[in-house]
Amino acid sequence: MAKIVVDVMLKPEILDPQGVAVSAALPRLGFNFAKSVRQGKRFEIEVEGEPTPVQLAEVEKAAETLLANPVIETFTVRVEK
Amino acid sequence: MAKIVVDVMLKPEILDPQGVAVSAALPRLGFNFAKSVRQGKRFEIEVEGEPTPVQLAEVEKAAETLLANPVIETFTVRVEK
Amino acid sequence: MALDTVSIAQNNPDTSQPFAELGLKPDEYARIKEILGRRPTSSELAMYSVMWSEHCSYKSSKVHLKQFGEKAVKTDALLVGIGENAGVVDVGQGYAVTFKIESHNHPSFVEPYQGAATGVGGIVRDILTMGARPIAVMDPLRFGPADAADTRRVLPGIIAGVGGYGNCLGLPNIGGEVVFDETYIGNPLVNALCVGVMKHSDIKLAKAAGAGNLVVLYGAKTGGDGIGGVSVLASETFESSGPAKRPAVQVGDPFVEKVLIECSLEIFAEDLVVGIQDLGGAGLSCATSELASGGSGGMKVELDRVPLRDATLSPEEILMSESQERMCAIVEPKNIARFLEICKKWDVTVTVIGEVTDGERLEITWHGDLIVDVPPRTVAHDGPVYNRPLAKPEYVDRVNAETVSVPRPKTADEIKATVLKLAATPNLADKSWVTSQYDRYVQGNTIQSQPDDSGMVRIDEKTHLGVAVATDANANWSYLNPYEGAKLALAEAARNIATAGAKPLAVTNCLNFGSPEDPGVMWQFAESVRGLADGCLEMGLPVTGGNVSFYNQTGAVAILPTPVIGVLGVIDDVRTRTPMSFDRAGLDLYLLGETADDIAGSEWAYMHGQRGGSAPVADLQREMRLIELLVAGRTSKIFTAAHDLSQGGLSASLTEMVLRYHVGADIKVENVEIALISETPGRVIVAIEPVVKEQLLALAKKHEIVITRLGTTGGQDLVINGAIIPLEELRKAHSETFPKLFG
Amino acid sequence: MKVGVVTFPGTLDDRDAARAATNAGTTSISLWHGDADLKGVDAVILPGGFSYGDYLRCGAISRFAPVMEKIIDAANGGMPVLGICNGFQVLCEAHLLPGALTRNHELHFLCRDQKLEITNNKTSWTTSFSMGQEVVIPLKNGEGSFQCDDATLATLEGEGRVIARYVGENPNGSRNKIAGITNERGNVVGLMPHPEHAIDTLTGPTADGLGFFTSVLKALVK
Ligand SMILES: Nc1ncnc2c1ncn2[C@@H]1O[C@H](COP(=O)(O)OP(=O)(O)O)[C@@H](O)[C@H]1O
Ligand SMILES: [Mg+2]
Repeated sequence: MAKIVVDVMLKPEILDPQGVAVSAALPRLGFNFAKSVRQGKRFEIEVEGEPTPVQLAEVEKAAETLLANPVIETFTVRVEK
Repeated sequence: MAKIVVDVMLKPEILDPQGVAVSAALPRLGFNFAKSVRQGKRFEIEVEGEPTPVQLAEVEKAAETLLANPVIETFTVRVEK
Repeated sequence: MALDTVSIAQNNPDTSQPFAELGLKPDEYARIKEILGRRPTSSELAMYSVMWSEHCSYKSSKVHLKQFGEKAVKTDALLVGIGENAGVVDVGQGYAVTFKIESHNHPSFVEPYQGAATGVGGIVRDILTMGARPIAVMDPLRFGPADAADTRRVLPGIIAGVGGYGNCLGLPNIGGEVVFDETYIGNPLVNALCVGVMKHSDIKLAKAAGAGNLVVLYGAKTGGDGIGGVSVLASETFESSGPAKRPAVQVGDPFVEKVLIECSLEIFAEDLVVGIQDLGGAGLSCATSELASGGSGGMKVELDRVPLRDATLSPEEILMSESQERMCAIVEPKNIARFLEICKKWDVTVTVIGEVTDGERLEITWHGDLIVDVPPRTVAHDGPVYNRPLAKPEYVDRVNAETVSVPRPKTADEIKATVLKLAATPNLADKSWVTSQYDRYVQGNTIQSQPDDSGMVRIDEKTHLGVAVATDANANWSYLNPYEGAKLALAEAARNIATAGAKPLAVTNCLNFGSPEDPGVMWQFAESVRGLADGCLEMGLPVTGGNVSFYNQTGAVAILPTPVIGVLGVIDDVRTRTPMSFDRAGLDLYLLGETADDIAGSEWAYMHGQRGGSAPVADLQREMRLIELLVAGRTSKIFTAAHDLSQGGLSASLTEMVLRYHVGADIKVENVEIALISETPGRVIVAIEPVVKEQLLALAKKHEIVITRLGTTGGQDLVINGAIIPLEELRKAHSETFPKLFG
Repeated sequence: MKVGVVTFPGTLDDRDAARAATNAGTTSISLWHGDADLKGVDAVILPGGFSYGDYLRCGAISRFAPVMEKIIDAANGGMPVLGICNGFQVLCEAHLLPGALTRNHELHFLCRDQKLEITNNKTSWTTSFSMGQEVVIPLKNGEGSFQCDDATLATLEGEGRVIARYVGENPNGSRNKIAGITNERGNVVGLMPHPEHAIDTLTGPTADGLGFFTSVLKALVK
């Protein structure tokens, strides 16, 4: 069994209110490492056996139509060990 | 400038209604690859220069206190190229 | 990156400019040159192009809309009329109420959630700008057929967006509409209405008076939202170093808006602003030019001071950006310290970006270089005005001549089947799948919300003064006869206020139409405006504001003409309102108003694919008598319940009444094949205790309203002429439709 | 008796909570998130809303507000604290109550009149009710599904610390239909539905919610 991960992030030019809220909260708690924070979604998809190229292409397709909203988001698909 | 990524997922024993909804929606759209889907959060944190071990420890701390709720979530911290 | 300044424009008069790509016609471009005595800088061109767009300048609609002022009755209740961000009416006890509808149709098609969310955000800022605390929202919506793929894509997102934004602002959602029709495929309509309340003395206007006063921008930072079009300019004029493609989508942050509201109200309470304007369509271009022209005209702005979310934005883009959750205030220097302090308390970003001058020009600089130097009136108010050709479309006479042929329920089985079918059809089905996603309780003053005829909120907790608002549009009737359609929508909205016993006071509207470049659409529009203006004149109600949305069109197919009319009413004591339904047995039911065979444009006809015949003719004198009767009946405590008849006729209204508190009724009507499904306007069902029968009959007589006894309340069935419909079965039919469609 | 009502940026039901507390006969005092000062109040309500937009997780950011340090100390010292909806989420994030509130299982914001059964009438906020009493008060939230691990659930149930349960269909997927819980001592209560919106039948479905506020008055005067 393998795990395919789809990461979905808002496009850089799109306002990310959640990321802004986290950026603002960190220094209030004494954490000063962040120049900026963006918050996105992570999908962990379990598939039977090793993912085939065909399967990965399907996942790409699903990411584009369901998991991400291409109007405002970008996504990446990868296999995680 | 480097990017630190914090992935936050619900613990396996905690109900994940979003993951369940995605699992159910995929086959309706003709996608049959998924055995199960879990949905979590991904934080992309930009930091100045190469992250130091001290900085990474700070991020761990921030993840534990703010970005994730250890009662229901687990997290991982890593540097992304 | 080269900056186009006023002196460059003067020295290089022949530089070619992408005015056509920005939507300007050659003669409009020529006029700008004439106004300025030179070619515009690229920043000026950007400003003029957005401010002279249909959306901001009302260039196709202005010549018609002016009837709302010309035909208006003079009323002392109107404190601020058309022309400001929203009109303001006096509701007594020192209170003033402001309300307005706006459309966010196209953005909601592109990105349903954000489009709808920012639609709510925008109208709320318009209301806030008047100095009012926003107290409620409503959302009249239109979609393609309920089972169409496009509807399944846009509807859930739009509902979630309306709820996501409104809920987070803490504004109760007290009403709206959900209507389906093929013509809205690809053109969903998202209209949002907001109501606000203030004391008379707190009214604020968009004007920048007093040389030396400061221009203050506060709220969210400026990003590249909603400037898709303007990036044409940036990329044509410069080698743009920013992201090549700017998003046309605006993303809202309701949390920032909530904080902005509280911060602004605290600023207003201390009387720290001279004038104020929200940033909506056309962003800073609109706010600066409108504020300046609302005052003496002079204003200097240092554009490079604007806090940016995206450092790569060009000055043109900053001027155009439609980033949400921003306000622009004019503040006297002596008050600025306190202003900044309140912003700090609420953690709101605030920047002084310029000052009012005693000149007559709006001057904008970028790091010291003059990039805009214009008379602000020419940007904000002197846009082009078109008297577009209009022609009665060919279809009108043709469809008016058609006879409607639909099944007519006569037997008990047919009656039952008809009632169940109407109860379940998406246009009439229970909307709680939608409304349960909206908070209706927040603020603790909601007296009525869905599924009541109107929304009602208390505005004073001691005196129990309240206001009621309803919106209506009957696009089927408007299609058959736009003049009557607008009047009928007005009458229906007013009636929906009056069933609760509130007195109609003022009107707002959102006119949703196809392309104004189509003479047929333009005729529909002109007829609708004429109908609404005549109707308001006859009913003595002022139009306090509104919004026009054109180009709701897919290819050659325009949406049905959809003038959404909002009516605001006042009620001196909300505790005495007449509820929409009865909660006990043993009451008598009466129908107020006469029933004719009005099937054309009805829901029953629509369900049978019929869109012909002639719309009813509005009888506004009768409507006004009915309204008076309803208000009088409330004050003399005659009614136990009152409910309006509209789409779906008697069948739909009875369904809604018996299901409201799960108490049945036994009804007998003559001519059931007409009575059950006809949509004759001007009718209301009332429930009374049998002992007040004579009072009711006297009241009806006094107001010359025909009254017919329908039956009595009680039991676990709705019984019509002996046809027994168990409430459980009726409820199932009524409530299953939405969950099944949208799950 | 003074009941403090906290306002965070994004709090929505603070005026409503204050109105309810006042109607029940207490004096309501407004507390600002940024002030580490409880102004001498005898009890505290954390009202509903979307504090800090409820971005990240509901209540996650607000629980670090200066006023919360004082509230945590006071709660540990026995002061009655009621968290409603967002306030319940804040109490869980602050570890004054166990478990967490997560997305409703239908994934929608849900506003409806909800029937509840009162299952513990011994806490500072529930003595006005009888055991097993059914009440109807509005539920309105997007993340109201109470979740915790099995051990915590067993403890809550075993110690009778579930104070209210949904009656009928589970509206949001909460474990064991839990609508509200209390701490061991019974002074800290978290409740997802909104009793402050059920204080009279003019503006709410019932007046059942008033009992929470009269209970605390009794707790304070005794
Ligand atoms: N259909 C209409 N009926 C009456 N007034 C209208 C209508 N459409 C627009 N207006 C008025 O024209 C003015 C400008 O409208 P608009 O540009 O939408 O204002 P804003 O930019 O503040 O939203 C407002 O006062 C508005 O109320
Ligand atoms: Mg405006």
